[in-house]
Amino acid sequence: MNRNFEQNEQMTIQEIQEEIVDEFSMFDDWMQRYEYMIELGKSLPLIDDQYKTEDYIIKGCQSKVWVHAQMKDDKVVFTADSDAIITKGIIAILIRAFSNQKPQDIIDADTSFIDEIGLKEHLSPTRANGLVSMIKQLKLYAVAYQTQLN
Amino acid sequence: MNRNFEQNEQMTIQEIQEEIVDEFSMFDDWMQRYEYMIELGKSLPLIDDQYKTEDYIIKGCQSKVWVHAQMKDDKVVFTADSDAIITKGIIAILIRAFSNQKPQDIIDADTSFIDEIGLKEHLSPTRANGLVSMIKQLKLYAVAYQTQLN
Amino acid sequence: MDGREISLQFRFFTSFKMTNKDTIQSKLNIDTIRKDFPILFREVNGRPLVYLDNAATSQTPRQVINTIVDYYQNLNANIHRGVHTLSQEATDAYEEARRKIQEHFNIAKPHEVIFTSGTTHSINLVATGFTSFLDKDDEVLVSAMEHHSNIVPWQMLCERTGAKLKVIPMTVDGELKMEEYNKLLSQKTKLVFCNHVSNALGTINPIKGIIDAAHGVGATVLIDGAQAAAHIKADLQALDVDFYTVSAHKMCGPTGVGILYGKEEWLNKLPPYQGGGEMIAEVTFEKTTYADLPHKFEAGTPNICGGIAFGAALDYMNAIGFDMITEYEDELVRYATEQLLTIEGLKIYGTAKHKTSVISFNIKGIHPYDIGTILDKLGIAVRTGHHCAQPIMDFYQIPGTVRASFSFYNTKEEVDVLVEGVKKAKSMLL
Amino acid sequence: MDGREISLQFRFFTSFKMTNKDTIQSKLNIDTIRKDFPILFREVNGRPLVYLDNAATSQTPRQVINTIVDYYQNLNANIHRGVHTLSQEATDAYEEARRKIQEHFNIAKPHEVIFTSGTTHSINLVATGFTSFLDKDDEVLVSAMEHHSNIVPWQMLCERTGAKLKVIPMTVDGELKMEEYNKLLSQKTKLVFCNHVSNALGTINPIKGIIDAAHGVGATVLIDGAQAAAHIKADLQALDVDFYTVSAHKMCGPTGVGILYGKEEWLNKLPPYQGGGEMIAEVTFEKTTYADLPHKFEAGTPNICGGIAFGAALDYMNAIGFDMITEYEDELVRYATEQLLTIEGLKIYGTAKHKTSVISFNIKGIHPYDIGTILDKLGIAVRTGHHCAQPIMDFYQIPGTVRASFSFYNTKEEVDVLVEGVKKAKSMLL
Ligand SMILES: Cc1ncc(COP(=O)(O)O)c(C=O)c1O
Ligand SMILES: Cc1ncc(COP(=O)(O)O)c(C=O)c1O
Repeated sequence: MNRNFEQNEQMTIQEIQEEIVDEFSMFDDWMQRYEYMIELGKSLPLIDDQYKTEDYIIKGCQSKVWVHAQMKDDKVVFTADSDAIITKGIIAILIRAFSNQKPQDIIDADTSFIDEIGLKEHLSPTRANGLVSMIKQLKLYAVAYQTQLN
Repeated sequence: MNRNFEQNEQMTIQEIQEEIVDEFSMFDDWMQRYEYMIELGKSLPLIDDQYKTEDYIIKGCQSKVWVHAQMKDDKVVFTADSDAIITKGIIAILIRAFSNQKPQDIIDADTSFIDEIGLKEHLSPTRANGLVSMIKQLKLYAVAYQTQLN
Repeated sequence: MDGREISLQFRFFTSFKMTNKDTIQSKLNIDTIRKDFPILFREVNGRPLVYLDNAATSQTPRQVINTIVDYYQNLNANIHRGVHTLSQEATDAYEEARRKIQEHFNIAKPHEVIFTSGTTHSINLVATGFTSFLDKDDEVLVSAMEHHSNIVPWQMLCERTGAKLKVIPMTVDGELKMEEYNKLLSQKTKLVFCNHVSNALGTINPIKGIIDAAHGVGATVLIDGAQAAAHIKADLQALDVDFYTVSAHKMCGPTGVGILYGKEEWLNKLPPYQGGGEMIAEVTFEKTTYADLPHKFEAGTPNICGGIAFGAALDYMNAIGFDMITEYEDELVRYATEQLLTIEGLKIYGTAKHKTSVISFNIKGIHPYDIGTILDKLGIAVRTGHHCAQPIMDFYQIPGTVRASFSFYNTKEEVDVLVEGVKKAKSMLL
Repeated sequence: MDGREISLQFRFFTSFKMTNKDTIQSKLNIDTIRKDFPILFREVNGRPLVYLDNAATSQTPRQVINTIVDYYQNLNANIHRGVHTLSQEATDAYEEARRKIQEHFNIAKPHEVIFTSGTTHSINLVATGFTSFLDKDDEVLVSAMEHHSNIVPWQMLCERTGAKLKVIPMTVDGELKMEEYNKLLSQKTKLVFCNHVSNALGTINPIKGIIDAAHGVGATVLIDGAQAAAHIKADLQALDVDFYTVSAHKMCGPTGVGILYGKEEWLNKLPPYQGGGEMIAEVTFEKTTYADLPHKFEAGTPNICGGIAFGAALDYMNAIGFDMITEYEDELVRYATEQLLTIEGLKIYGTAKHKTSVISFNIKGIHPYDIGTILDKLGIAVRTGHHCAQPIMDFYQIPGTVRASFSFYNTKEEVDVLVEGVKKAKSMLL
């Protein structure tokens, strides 16, 4: 699966999202989708332990999620971790789509693919898993770097 | 109507209550009953103005009701007033039954005749007219005098 | 009769747009509306109920009742932090209600809407929160026509802090004396509180002017919207008010829920009111950190069903339209005023130029309680007494009034029943 | 299996009366009971709902829903002081509910029942009221297993007064260390607060002993009955407790209402909490005198419908009978415990000798959130997280637990679904 995280240096966010939607469309039921998501979680580019602190935690999740971002050339590279494996799968999917992309592209990105891969139930802002907070946080990093670039 | 207040020196509470029930039973509808009650209110033995103070007010009424009691020989004599005429009618009926009676008889008196004369709606302890508070107050006076007697 | 011929008697409806009564009644389709309110078909003492106690609490349409039933049959769960579907659906519905309230009152941010158990709770939250912001040289101004809920909490605040409570006086018509108000305002004024509509008199207070003048001296303003909200759709951003309070039960919603609107900066400044679940971010026995808005002020399990049903009540009223509601209610009150004043000895308290939905009156020589009792016998529900506004009664030196208060589901025919009832009561009682 | 052969595993049910499971289930007629709860027939994610989040909020029987509908269709009016029939009928119904609560908890006087919006409100009322009764040399004791609602208000009180908060420690089984408690008690102890049942662990605390020992040093005791009330019928006079709190939504009642029980002498001593309508006897701008109990603590329009529906919920539960409920729920929990413990790596938190209706657990190596999410997919509603009892999680050094909590309308079959679900989750997540 690590393949995906390397490959997407060449692909646009849109293309990666389509790829993810394709992959998930192979599954018939939620169980397979969740198992695949958990699988993806295991391939998440892990955050360096030094960043697993309060400062890097995303609020609004029942489980802990840490995200770190840095600029490499003109692209934002994300790493993350979570103490819950489903949450890890969710953030892995987001990072696969958003990491190694230009800040402005991240800011502009649509996230409706989440719905298409059958994770719609995670999309409400009131959800305890914090998917919406995660997207917000990733985009905030992008905004911060975009501001530096301007 | 004053007749009633004089007469009852000879009658028991029970007898007076029956007399009142008889009188009210002549009426076909609430309107006549209320008109008669208002009439009775006008014949109420009025409280001396010096007692129309906070000390003599009965709580729990939307209108003001003052009641005064004193012992004459071995009987309790009540006087009262109210700024609302229906309330005055209600207290007049009570006083007609209870005034000029021995404390113990007042304490022991049943008050279900109120129901029989069609004033049932006033009998709940939560009612704003304070009928229940009035009965309580009259009986409290009787208790106080009875204690003196013992 | 035509709009330009409004007689002196109705001068307090200068802003009234005159339309043919039947047209309004049919524009609103009152018959259809009334069918939404099952209770209106009840009998009281053998007569059809005529419910004219809307200022105390409004009636509840079946759409709201159905929302409640649906909640308990399909959605009931504790909200926030729950992972399971029921909890998430209940949370969504509750937060959607908050959003509806935000939209209705044109509030900038959803978390500026704090759910409370009602106006009284909302006001106490603010009054308690201000304890550390006031000292004995400060002054707080209260209008002369407040409900006890908007007096007592501030008296308690003044007792705690030593600040001084000053009263903005009113005229015999029941209008605030704005020149006096402007004179009372000074650098010492820290808080001003006033209702939007007086529940005892029906006066619509000039709150925009009150707010702007207060802000001119740096004072904070709380407007008690409890009585206004069923009749006037307030635009809280346009008003620039600091705090605004509403009770759902007065606007077709359920009992036990209301809101406090507060500007974000104020809500951030105020300390939490109650401690408990939801309102904290982190708890140890040594230290507790508080959660973000709105949770900081929403300790414990809230009235979840109540909040959701409040949203349904707003939907219901907005589907009818507040313009229509206001126009129709004004018409009803004008008609009722006209008819009541034909009764000799009847005096109306509260004759402000701008008023809404409330007629407080007495008949010379008769106690209001007596009139209320006879009207009840006739199936007519009005309120009698001081209406939790004793200072107003003291002002007029009366023990209380009879108050008929109207809603959009009342009719001209009900006004006629009221007027006949008052006449009957007068003939019995005088 | 026979009562005298209870294995070690179930030693925490010493008081458990062993009966044939099917007999109990049929004694209670669970099928009939379940039909009273429309929500139990809902589907979640395509599966029949298995609702095991009863400790967060219980479900509502149609008898209670019907009471609510009936209220809004026939009775809705503002209460107290109203002369008209509707208001008087609503007042009677509300006061009748107070009387039912009084009777249920064997309370001496109806006005010792204060209606609140729930336990959190009740506790804050007391904690705020005690501000002037404490000073910096005083101590207050809190158990180690409290809900945030029974911690934060007292922390705030201690901050205001300088009094010291001390913690009654617990064992790994989740039992309070009573010897430590007795050592902590001294003449300095002014207040002790503890829950009757822990919502996170299910422990039934020995509150009679706690109360008596506290009274021995002259301390006042508040028992948080929020979690107990659905399972245990407390006799408050026999307990001689000073304050007791309940939330209706945890015992088949509606959201947004609860009670504070207080001994009359305490309620008379405590200052009013909120200012507003109802709670005053006389208001002028200079001075306000407060009304008698219970009104002194019931400012503003209460949750009238909620209070009445709370009464209906008590009627419903009492018709089934608390003895039956307790016996059946104990049986369910015993069975669930037994079955869950067959899963390798599953650990239960809270293994006190006396416990009720709650099983908190984790599986080694799996985050509770993950288990909760998978269970939800299977239609099973459990709660995950710290259950508003972070200090307990800190004690066990875990981020949270999965909590399955039971009610009398749950079945053995639902327990089986839960156990299968946990196994499935484990296989997916490990
Ligand atoms: C033990 C305990 N105390 C207090 C509370 C708070 O109750 P409420 O949220 O109804 O105010 C709860 C509810 O979760 C509880 O379980
Ligand atoms: C103007 C005004 N303020 C405050 C209140 C109190 O509202 P509640 O009783 O819903 O807290 C009322 C209700 O009577 C009111 O009319």
